[in-house]
Amino acid sequence: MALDSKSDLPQFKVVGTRPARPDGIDKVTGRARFGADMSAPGMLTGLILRSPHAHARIVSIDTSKAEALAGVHAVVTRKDFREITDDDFTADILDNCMAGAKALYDGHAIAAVAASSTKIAREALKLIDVTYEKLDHVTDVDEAIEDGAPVLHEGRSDETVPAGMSPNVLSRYEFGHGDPEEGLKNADHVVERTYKTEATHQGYIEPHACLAQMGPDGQGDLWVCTQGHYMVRNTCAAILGIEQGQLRVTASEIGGGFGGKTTLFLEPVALMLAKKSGRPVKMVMTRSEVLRATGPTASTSIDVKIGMTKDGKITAGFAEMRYQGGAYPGSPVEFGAMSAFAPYDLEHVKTIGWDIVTNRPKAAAYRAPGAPMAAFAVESAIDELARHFGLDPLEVRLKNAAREGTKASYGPTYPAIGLEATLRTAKDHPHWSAPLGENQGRGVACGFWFNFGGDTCVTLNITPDGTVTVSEGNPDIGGSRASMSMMAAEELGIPYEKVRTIVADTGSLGQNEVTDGSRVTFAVGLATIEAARAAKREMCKRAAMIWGIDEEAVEWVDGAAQPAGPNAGKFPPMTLAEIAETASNTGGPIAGHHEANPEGAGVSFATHMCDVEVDPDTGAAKILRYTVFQDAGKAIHPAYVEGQFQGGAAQGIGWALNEEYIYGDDGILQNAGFLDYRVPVASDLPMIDAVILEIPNPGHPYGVRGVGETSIVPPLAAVANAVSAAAGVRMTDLPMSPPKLLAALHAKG
Amino acid sequence: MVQVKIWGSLAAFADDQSQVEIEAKNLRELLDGLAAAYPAMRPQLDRGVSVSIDGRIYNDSWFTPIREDSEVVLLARLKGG
Amino acid sequence: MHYLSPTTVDDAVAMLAAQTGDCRILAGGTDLLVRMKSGFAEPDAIVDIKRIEGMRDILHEDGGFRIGAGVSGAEMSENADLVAAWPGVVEAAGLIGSTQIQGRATMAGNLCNASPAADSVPAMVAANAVARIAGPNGQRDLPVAEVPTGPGKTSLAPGEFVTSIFLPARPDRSGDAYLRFIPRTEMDIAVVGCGVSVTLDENGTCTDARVALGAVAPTVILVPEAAEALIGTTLDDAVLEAVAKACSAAATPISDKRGTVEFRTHVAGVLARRATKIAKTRAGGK
Amino acid sequence: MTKVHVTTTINGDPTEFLCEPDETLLDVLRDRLGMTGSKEGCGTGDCGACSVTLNGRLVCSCLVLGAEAEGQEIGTIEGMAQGENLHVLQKKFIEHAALQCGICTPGLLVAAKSLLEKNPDPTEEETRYWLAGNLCRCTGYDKIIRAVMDAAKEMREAA
Repeated sequence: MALDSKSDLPQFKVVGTRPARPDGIDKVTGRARFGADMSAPGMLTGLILRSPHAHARIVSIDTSKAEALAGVHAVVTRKDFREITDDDFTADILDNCMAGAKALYDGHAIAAVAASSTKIAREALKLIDVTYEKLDHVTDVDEAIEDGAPVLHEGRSDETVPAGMSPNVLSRYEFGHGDPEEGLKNADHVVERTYKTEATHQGYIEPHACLAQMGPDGQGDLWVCTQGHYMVRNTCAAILGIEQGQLRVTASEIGGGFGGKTTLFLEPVALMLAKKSGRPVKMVMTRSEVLRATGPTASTSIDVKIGMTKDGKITAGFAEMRYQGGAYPGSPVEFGAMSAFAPYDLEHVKTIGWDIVTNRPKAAAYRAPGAPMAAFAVESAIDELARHFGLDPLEVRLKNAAREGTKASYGPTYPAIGLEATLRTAKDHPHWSAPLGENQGRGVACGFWFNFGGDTCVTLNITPDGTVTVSEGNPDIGGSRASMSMMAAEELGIPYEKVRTIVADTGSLGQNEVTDGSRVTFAVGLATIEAARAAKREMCKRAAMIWGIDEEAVEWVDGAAQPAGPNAGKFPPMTLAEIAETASNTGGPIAGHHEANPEGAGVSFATHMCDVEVDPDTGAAKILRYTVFQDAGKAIHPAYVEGQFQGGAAQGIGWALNEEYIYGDDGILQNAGFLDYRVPVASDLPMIDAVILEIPNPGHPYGVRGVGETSIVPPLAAVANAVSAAAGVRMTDLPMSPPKLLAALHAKG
Repeated sequence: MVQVKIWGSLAAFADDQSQVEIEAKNLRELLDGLAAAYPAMRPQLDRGVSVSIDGRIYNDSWFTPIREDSEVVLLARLKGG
Repeated sequence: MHYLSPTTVDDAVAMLAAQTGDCRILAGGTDLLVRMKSGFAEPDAIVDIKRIEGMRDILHEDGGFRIGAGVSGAEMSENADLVAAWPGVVEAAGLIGSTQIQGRATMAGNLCNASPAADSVPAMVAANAVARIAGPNGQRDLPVAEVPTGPGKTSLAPGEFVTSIFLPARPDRSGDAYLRFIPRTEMDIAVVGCGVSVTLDENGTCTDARVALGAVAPTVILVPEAAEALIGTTLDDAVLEAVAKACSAAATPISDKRGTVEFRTHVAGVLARRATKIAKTRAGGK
Repeated sequence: MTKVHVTTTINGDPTEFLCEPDETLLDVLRDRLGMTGSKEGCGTGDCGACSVTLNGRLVCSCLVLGAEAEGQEIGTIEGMAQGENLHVLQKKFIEHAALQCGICTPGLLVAAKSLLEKNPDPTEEETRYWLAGNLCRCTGYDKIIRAVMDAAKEMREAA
């Protein structure tokens, strides 16, 4: 790429190529084992009874009839779990997995059974008598903070919430600098609007599943599809009051997560059923359970005020954002508030975020949690301002773009970043200048995500025949084993095919943070490189022993130890395989480890461009063309980087157009299935052009930034800006489903 | 002394200052120093924060060195999806 | 529960008569199995009619077509004669669900599921199709339009089931079309559906027309006002406008998770106009 | 309830099983026959992860009763490769990085194979519509469509 910054990074041999992934054959032949694909001798089926009410006090649960049914081996309710105080980090997680005093949303788990067949388990669920006292409910974020709104919890608001607000408001966040009111005075035009986004689900195709065993000695084994089996181990151990070392968790292949598998839903219940029954228990959610009781993301309501001069300079930005995170604290509003204006260099900027609870399932992380909705609001307003002045929306963004040295709206000063490169590349791309037809419109938008590191532990073993195995502790959600093998091969100077990477269970490695925050290629990659370096040092030492020279006088070049300095050329190089062959004679097996909490992940930016055609008679919007421009730092396996860009864009398009949680007046989710929860299908989308930019992250030896999350941040606004242009009416409410768009077209007249 | 920028809603718990001075050579001393100087900030510190030091974000590493002239910014604790 | 797989209509009728509990007919299964999975149906017996002789056949009869109750949409689309005569009906049946669903779903099943949004039903009603019904009192024929009586309800008596659908002979210069509106491009239930069938004379004047709407009332409805607007005209733009108006006027939809009253009412007219245009072209109209 | 005895052919292998009358073919494959390559993403025919062929026709095995398999021929992902030789589609999916998590992959491959048997030279639009019943949440479909089109080309050239 012409715009890539110069760097002193090594010339790569493996990194940047597109080899076959190590798990490829397993996955194209059906051999790969996912969460529901494991079974155990004597296994029982576990099922969960779920609340049919949006909000209800649980007066009593009578499980006696279910327990008496032949074939039922265990029934579990909340009273089987130990008391956990409210300030314990597991309190809400447990309450979400198994309701305590109240059912807080439609689908909330009330009780569970384990039986010898699915049929008997189903029968048993019907025999559980639950007496509910129905309570008023609220599912809309704005209604939840009104006076007199039904209250979910008393006394959960933290010290940041001013007195007198609804108890459903749990936290307040404020970020920014300068004085927006002052800045707005310098504007030639101010856009002030309220934007709304409906909740969406991560929509992974694999429902949650696990297989639990738990002995009376406190030892347990759990097979589970998760983004973080160490998190599963630690949290389950805390909930069940057992020691982490006694619970071995193995991550299955994972059929998508996108943040939705970063917490617990079934696992402590499965372990409790296994403990009570003394038998292995398998639990697999139905799609309806997945939609009713896991995920989703927050729904939001965001007020934005942005001022601009007629030449396109943003004079001030302000946003107040209300995110409902379901029935418990923890909507991602702080990330919305931090990221909303992150792409811009602003003198006056302020964001306020409110964390609000409603009678909906507890929000789970979803790809760049909190950021897409904020970007939708801000990028829509900037687009409207650019159009107001007749300015090129890319030029306006370039004029205000954050660069190295810009003080970010969330506080820090940016190091080298790639936003400007994405904007310039977008401007030069043929997509930007392609003609548009009738009823067609083009939109652009920018997006940002932080990325981060976290606890990471990698072991790299050299086998006696000179091949390499890498054990890492992060479930491979989109090709990361290939990336790890590539980085190990690069560092060791051996072919990619000589390295096999596996995801190890919790008994095999130290603590590993969840696969989230776009951290794996960055942090696990860094640890893999360091583990390879440790192995290289050891191999140089072994070669030095054989040659009878100082180990400092040996260096590693092209997959072999060779004498350096004064000894250069005295001995022929010893390859990795040759050193491995004699390892038993030179001190035993050779391995490299790296255990660290690598910090210093690089932030990443993207610009998206989208063409849409709107059918003025029906309000249907069709995506005609879509291009992603994103800074990857360094693309280890470019095909999987492109895949991340394309996948994020597709999810964002779904969020913009047709995906939504639809609640009835009764607080019951009306579209708990893939029929009416409408994720994009193949015929909905065009090819998604992915343009990778590489502005290296100085915090990683190969320059890697995270790539997985930023790609879902711009599409909501990019699509909305395109639809608004095509329809000639500004769309501020997502999704822009046909009835909504047609109503807007009719209102416009 | 290190200049620490704190986010808007936290200012209320630091005598309405958006920037405070803490004697700290590393991240652990910084967090301890903040809690000692501004006890009202403790609930948020207990819930967790991230800290940007010279443009790089740290979550946990106590012994990350901080220089007198480092740019230090408190952030809401990051997580991802 | 029991799975029964009769090979003759008489056996099937006898089996149905012998059942005391909830007994369901299994054709393509794409509705029944979904209901069972969701817990909305827990039948005591399932009678699979696909092994009954003739149920998988498409036969020429009296210049028209008799389509067995076990014939899938995909099988219909592979019958060139049928496609040539009734392209709208074939398309409607072929729109039901995904490729996978089209390999199983049948028109008879779609009809007896009695959803107001069933894709093939407006096309069948526009085609003036007739369902052949077998039961304890023998065999009877009933216009398709009279089979559904409300959401999930049919006029079939206990022990009766549909054995085939008859699509009548086509006069020269006839054409039909079915269009539906869905939010995505595939995989959705129709928010509005519209089937149109027209016959033109040598001058391009419409001599016969039927227009039916789906998902705008408790059952699929025939819109005689739309047909009246078409007959005697050359289906020019002003006539198409009148058809659209008639269809919007005939629509009495509800608002639900798939669409609003306003949306369905408006789009019923849009689809009627567009479908009529296609039907006209297929009939050779200019 | 009485179990049904079924004699059928799966991937060319004569197979017998007993199943409940209301048990789906998908459950039979996964739970009784250990063929877990077909996945359940929804159980209601909306995701295509359980795609198999029934007498050569593409269907969702979650919407077929096990009992219906009597005397029929079933094709699953497990029968796609011939011994150690992958089908062209399988190779192309790996080559084009047409999978990320891989849960939808078996269903997509079975569906794509069925498409190419019916239409060896599909357009992009035909491919997208044929595969519309196979949800993929990771890839945005781009690389999947490319892999199928490329496999079609290679198969045409080899034919």
